[in-house]
Amino acid sequence: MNFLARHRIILPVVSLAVLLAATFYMQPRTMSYFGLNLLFNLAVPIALATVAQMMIIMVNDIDLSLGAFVSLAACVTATFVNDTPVLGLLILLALVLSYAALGALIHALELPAIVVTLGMSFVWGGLALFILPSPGGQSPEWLRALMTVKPPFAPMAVVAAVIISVVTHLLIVRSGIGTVLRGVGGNARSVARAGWSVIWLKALAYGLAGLFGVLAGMALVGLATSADANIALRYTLLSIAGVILGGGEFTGGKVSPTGAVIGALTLTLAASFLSFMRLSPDWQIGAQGAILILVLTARLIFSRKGAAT
Amino acid sequence: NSHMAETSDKRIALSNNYAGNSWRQAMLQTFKETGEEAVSDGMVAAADAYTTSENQATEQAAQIQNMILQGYDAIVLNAASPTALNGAVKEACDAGVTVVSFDGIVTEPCAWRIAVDFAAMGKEQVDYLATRLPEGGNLLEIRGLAGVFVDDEISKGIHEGVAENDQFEIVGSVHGDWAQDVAQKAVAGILPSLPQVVGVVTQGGDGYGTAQAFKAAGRDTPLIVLGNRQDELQWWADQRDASDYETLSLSIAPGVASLAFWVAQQILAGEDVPKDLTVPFLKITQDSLDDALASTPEGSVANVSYALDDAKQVIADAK
Amino acid sequence: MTPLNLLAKPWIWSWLAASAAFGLTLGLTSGRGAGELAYAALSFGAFAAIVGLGQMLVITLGPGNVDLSIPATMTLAATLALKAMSSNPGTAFLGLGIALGVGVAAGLANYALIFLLRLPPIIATLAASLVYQSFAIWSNRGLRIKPPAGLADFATGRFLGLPNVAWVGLALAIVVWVVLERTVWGRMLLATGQNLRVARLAGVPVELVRATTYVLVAVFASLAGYLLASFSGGAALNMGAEYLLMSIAVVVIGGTSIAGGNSNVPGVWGAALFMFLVVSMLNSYGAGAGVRNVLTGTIIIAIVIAASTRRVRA
Amino acid sequence: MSDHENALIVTLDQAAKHFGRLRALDGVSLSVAAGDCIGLVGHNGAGKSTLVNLINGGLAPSSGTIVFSGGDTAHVAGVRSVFQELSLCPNLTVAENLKISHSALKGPGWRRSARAEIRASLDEIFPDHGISADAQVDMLSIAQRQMVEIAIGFAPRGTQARLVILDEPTSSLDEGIAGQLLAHIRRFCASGGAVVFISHMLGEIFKVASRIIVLKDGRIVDERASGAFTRQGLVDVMGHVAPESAQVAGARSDPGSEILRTAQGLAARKGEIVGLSGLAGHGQAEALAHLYLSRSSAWRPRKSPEVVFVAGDRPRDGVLPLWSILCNISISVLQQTARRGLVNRQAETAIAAEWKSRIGVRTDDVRNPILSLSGGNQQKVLFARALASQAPLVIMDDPMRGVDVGTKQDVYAMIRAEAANGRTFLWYSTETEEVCQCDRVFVFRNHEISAELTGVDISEEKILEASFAMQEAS
Ligand SMILES: Nc1ncnc2c1ncn2[C@@H]1O[C@H](COP(=O)(O)OP(=O)(O)OP(=O)(O)O)[C@@H](O)[C@H]1O
Ligand SMILES: Nc1ncnc2c1ncn2[C@@H]1O[C@H](COP(=O)(O)OP(=O)(O)OP(=O)(O)O)[C@@H](O)[C@H]1O
Ligand SMILES: [Mg+2]
Ligand SMILES: [Mg+2]
Repeated sequence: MNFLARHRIILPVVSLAVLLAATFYMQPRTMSYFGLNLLFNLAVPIALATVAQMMIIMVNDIDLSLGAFVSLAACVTATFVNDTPVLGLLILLALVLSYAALGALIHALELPAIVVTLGMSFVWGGLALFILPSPGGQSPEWLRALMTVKPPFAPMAVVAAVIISVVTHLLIVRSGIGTVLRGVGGNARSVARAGWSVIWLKALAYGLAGLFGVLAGMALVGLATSADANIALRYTLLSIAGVILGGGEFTGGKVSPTGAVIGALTLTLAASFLSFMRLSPDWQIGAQGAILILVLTARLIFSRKGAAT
Repeated sequence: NSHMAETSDKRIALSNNYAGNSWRQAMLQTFKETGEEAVSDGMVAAADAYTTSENQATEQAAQIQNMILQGYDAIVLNAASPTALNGAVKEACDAGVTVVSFDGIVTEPCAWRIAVDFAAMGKEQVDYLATRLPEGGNLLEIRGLAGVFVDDEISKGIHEGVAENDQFEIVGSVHGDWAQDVAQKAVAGILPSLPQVVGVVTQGGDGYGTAQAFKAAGRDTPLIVLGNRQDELQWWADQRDASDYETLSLSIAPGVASLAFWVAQQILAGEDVPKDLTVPFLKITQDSLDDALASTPEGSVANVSYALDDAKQVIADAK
Repeated sequence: MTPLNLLAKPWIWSWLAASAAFGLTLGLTSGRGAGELAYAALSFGAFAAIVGLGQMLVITLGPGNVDLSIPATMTLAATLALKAMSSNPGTAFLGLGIALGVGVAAGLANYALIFLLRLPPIIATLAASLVYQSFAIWSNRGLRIKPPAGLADFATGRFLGLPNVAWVGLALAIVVWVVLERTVWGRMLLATGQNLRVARLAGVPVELVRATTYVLVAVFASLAGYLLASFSGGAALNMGAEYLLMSIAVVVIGGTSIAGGNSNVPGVWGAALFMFLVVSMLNSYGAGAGVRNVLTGTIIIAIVIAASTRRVRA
Repeated sequence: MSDHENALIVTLDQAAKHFGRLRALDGVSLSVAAGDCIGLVGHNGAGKSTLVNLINGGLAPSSGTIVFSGGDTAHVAGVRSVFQELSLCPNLTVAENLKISHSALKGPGWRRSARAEIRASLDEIFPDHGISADAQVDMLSIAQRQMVEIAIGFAPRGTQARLVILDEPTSSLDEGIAGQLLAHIRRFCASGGAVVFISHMLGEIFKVASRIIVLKDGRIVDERASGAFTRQGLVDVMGHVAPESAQVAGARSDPGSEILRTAQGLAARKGEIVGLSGLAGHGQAEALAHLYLSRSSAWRPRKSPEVVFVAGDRPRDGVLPLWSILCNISISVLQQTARRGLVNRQAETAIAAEWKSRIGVRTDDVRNPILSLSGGNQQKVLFARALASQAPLVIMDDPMRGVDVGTKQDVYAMIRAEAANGRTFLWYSTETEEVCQCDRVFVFRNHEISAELTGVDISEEKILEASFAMQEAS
């Protein structure tokens, strides 16, 4: 057993550090309280969405509806939560519960999650269009204040990333229930044999995903000040890429919450890095693909080297 | 020019959210040409274009934040959302960056807006149909991308127009996403269940596909209001030559990016510019069709490029 | 085969749903326009079916295998093909050759990322698709070049009352069906999809199977792109966008198991027709975008539930 | 039975389990009391695993009753199971796996208690196990995983285990470790625990069981104190007529030319049966996998393969779960019989039918799904797959896991016959008895060959000596 295989988190950390160093070099202005905040504040909702996706991947499923769901949560936040907070929060709670119910349904009927969530992406998107047929709404004041707060020492984005990763690490890696949830991804049958109700566990995992999805939507509205029905659609693929960049695997319950947060930061940073490189607009899109490939390849080379030693 | 010296060290960036259609490509091209010329003339130090990979506000917000970090003096912005970028735009303003939005404008008060009255564009289509088809009839509405501001505005204008001209009724409405193939598919799907349609109101980029769908279904071609794409104009010219087909084509010119560029330059030069400017949309009629077609590259969009003087004129008009 | 047996076939549900959508749409006009609607469904369903067949082969390779670069491959192939033909008569086959060449290259590139860099296919094809998109932009700057007239006539024409593109889609479906049911390669694909390690240890050349599958899906996508651009009068940079979710949806609604090792050709066509007809139906009933999306999603889930619970009981 | 009436743990009354038409278990009455150590034997597919699943609540009986005296469910009554197929969560650590089965372990610091508990249990059953409580399970060898699973079965987990059911627990263990387990079982029963022990290795059954129950075709056909059985008697009751010794005697004809020699030193001649031995997890499986992978291609399809593989770990390496028995067999001969890339369905059916009867797969139709077969019968299908091809070299990675005595004899004979026809076998086995039948044996230690034995040198003592030579030398 090699060191890197044991500590899967090292490679994501190293990729992020290298990319950050390169960014500092390209654009020294980023190396400041203000710069770091601008660089990373939009990574906060992505990190939350990535954690949400991780909860689903943890139980061997995949969620193709997450982007639409975060958009819906954002629309609810920018409208109901702002106008009638109690009703708004109740709706958000209902969204979380419906995610949990979805998990239970997928397990009980043995449905392929990828298909159900594909269908749900239409449903969430349609509901978001009901609420906001055209962009609008407004972020609740407290939320805007929270997302633009200026804590001492480190900018909000960094503090938030640390808090998210510590909380989810405690929840998923350290706690007993988190261990059982990961066990569902590793071998659901043996978890069931040990007397756990897998249907409840799946509902819990999906419910947690729903919770983090809602938080992502709220954080997004706090930053963007308003919402629209398409605001977070790209979070679906981004969150999947983030989980993988963070050292997670699609099957077997091998996920790392800290890695997921780091993966989300890496993806955000990669886009900024490219923009600092001032490529021709033709190639800006392609370069994002290239950098994704590069970061993952670096991971491969390191893990090969690690295995060789 | 008295302002020249003052902006020669200024850097302007274009923040664009989408590059996937000919309109956006023409816009990028115009901006590039205008920018390169301005740089070589020493008017500004840099004019760089940036495009996000997906048409998403979140990605564009990050792009604007990066531009702040890169120290641009002004950002010319075609926004993915009128409101969702307000946070980032506010940050830019707070950092002393001038933000000029156009086409897809933002509502943040600190930014400038070069707006097209999209609702009027929708209404004008119905008004035109009313002159051509006085006894009215059934209309088919082709919409853009659901949930996007421009789609909603144009559609509002159209419905307003129909309310005023009650000889018309909208019997079907589909989303064509401003793309010929999507429009073609959507129209083909709804046509079988529709009664006879006399006119089609569109949003641009979808007229040709609509015409194709009518043809494939073996129906008479109704009066389709077009959207300035070269293939639409070409089709129109062919129809005109074959059967005296007559219609109207209107859309915002991609060259508005160059107008926004010059407005930004003027603001940087210290000119007092009102926050809200308007540009007329580019209208092509039966008479101007041949000229428009001749000046539009194949596969592109009818365009006009704006010079510094045009910008000064627009500013003066708004004062 | 008894009707009950038929219900146990996972593909039947997509056909039932398609028929229901067809019937409901025509209910509005009391039957008028049936031919028109069927013709439109076959035309547009063909593109979804062609990309769906490719996606089905990849999904059959087992969990985690999926090609997200289908839209970009379609666009790139169509763009380059139309540029090469530049509306000149008699260049249809040149264009076809270029499109298929793009498909082979994209497929090989995707597989190289998966095999050499060991990237999960979802990530590899996603990243590669961004690069293809850039190529398409760079090569043609979004200009819409018309297909040669002969090619456009073929793509929009009909033969024996059915659209030509539907004939192409049907022919491909039959070929894929025969390959899966009767050929050694098909068996090897199904074995690989059930368990790659087992297949390798049973002597299956698994990497060859995977490579050919990834090339096939890209070739199917590029063919669909070529036909679609010819059909709709030119390539557009965003022309493939809706085929990302569509290709996955038609595969799974069609009854192919997402767990791999099992595929379902007739279902792909049924689902392709359904995906077109359900939108037509909702548009015809005047549903707004919100209602349309919610109902489409609900119906997809309902079909999947119906198909899978039947299978369990049977 | 009345003497320990008070200490009854579970009682089955006419319990039956039907899968469709198949009567996997056909009315079984049985009771287990504290202190019992029951050996459960039967041919492959006799219903042993099904019986276990009924007792532990994994399956509901089709008819009949199951009553626990210590609570409503198996769980509450202190009934634990160690399953035939490994059932740990590979992504979790050893201690975390204990937590899965021990839901009372909660609150901060649960990890420390879990570590201590599993460590204590491992230490007690397998002294010198060398397994860290923080090791992730997928980093462990299959033998170590089996040990962890057994240790979890016996761990206190809040209550105390009253009955532990072990379904072929020794199938991946070498003899030394299996011995430790047997010793622990005896201690456990002596201290008032009960054990149901399933194994195809009758020697083990005789070593631990106080009572032996024989299952045949879903029914109990015999039940006696273990002293009342002889080995041969037991085999007879199980329904197989097998020779007393596993040895298949027969003078070997001249060895053929050498057809294999690896860098590691593994060598084989044409027509030879070469055994790989040593303690489990010392590189035998790796050497075989490596050899197979290097002699077959992941890129080039081949009409007739040079080498075929018989897997021991069926779900991981052998079974194609969605397919019928027929397709599972024919996959190795497809390319050989194909015409212009098309599957030759006649040839395929003929080959499957031939091998079904030759190797005795218990099914009425080869078109049934392979998962309808019991573990041992699935294993026969894998043999059929390999032997049906014409590959000159057959690699077997501990292929007799879970195969019953009678079938083993049939397979031994078949291997002998094939070898006489010029095929070469490389055979890794955790059972020394099997290895002793080979023409030549390589003993592995620490991923290297520590001894090559031929002829009369092949004996249990010599193999053990080579397996442990390091320790003795030091
Ligand atoms: N889930 C199932 N569905 C259908 N048949 C089953 C199922 N599980 C077991 N069987 C059948 O029940 C019979 C008994 O199987 P069981 O696994 O109990 O045998 P066993 O005695 O444990 O055999 P082995 O020694 O090979 O493990 C077999 O014929 C098997 O094919
Ligand atoms: N299909 C395959 N593809 C790639 N590698 C394989 C394949 N099959 C086996 N291997 C390799 O061969 C090795 C042997 O497998 P196995 O998991 O049985 O090891 P083990 O049980 O730890 O072996 P040992 O008992 O020899 O220590 C594995 O480490 C794996 O890397
Ligand atoms: Mg068994
Ligand atoms: Mg081993």
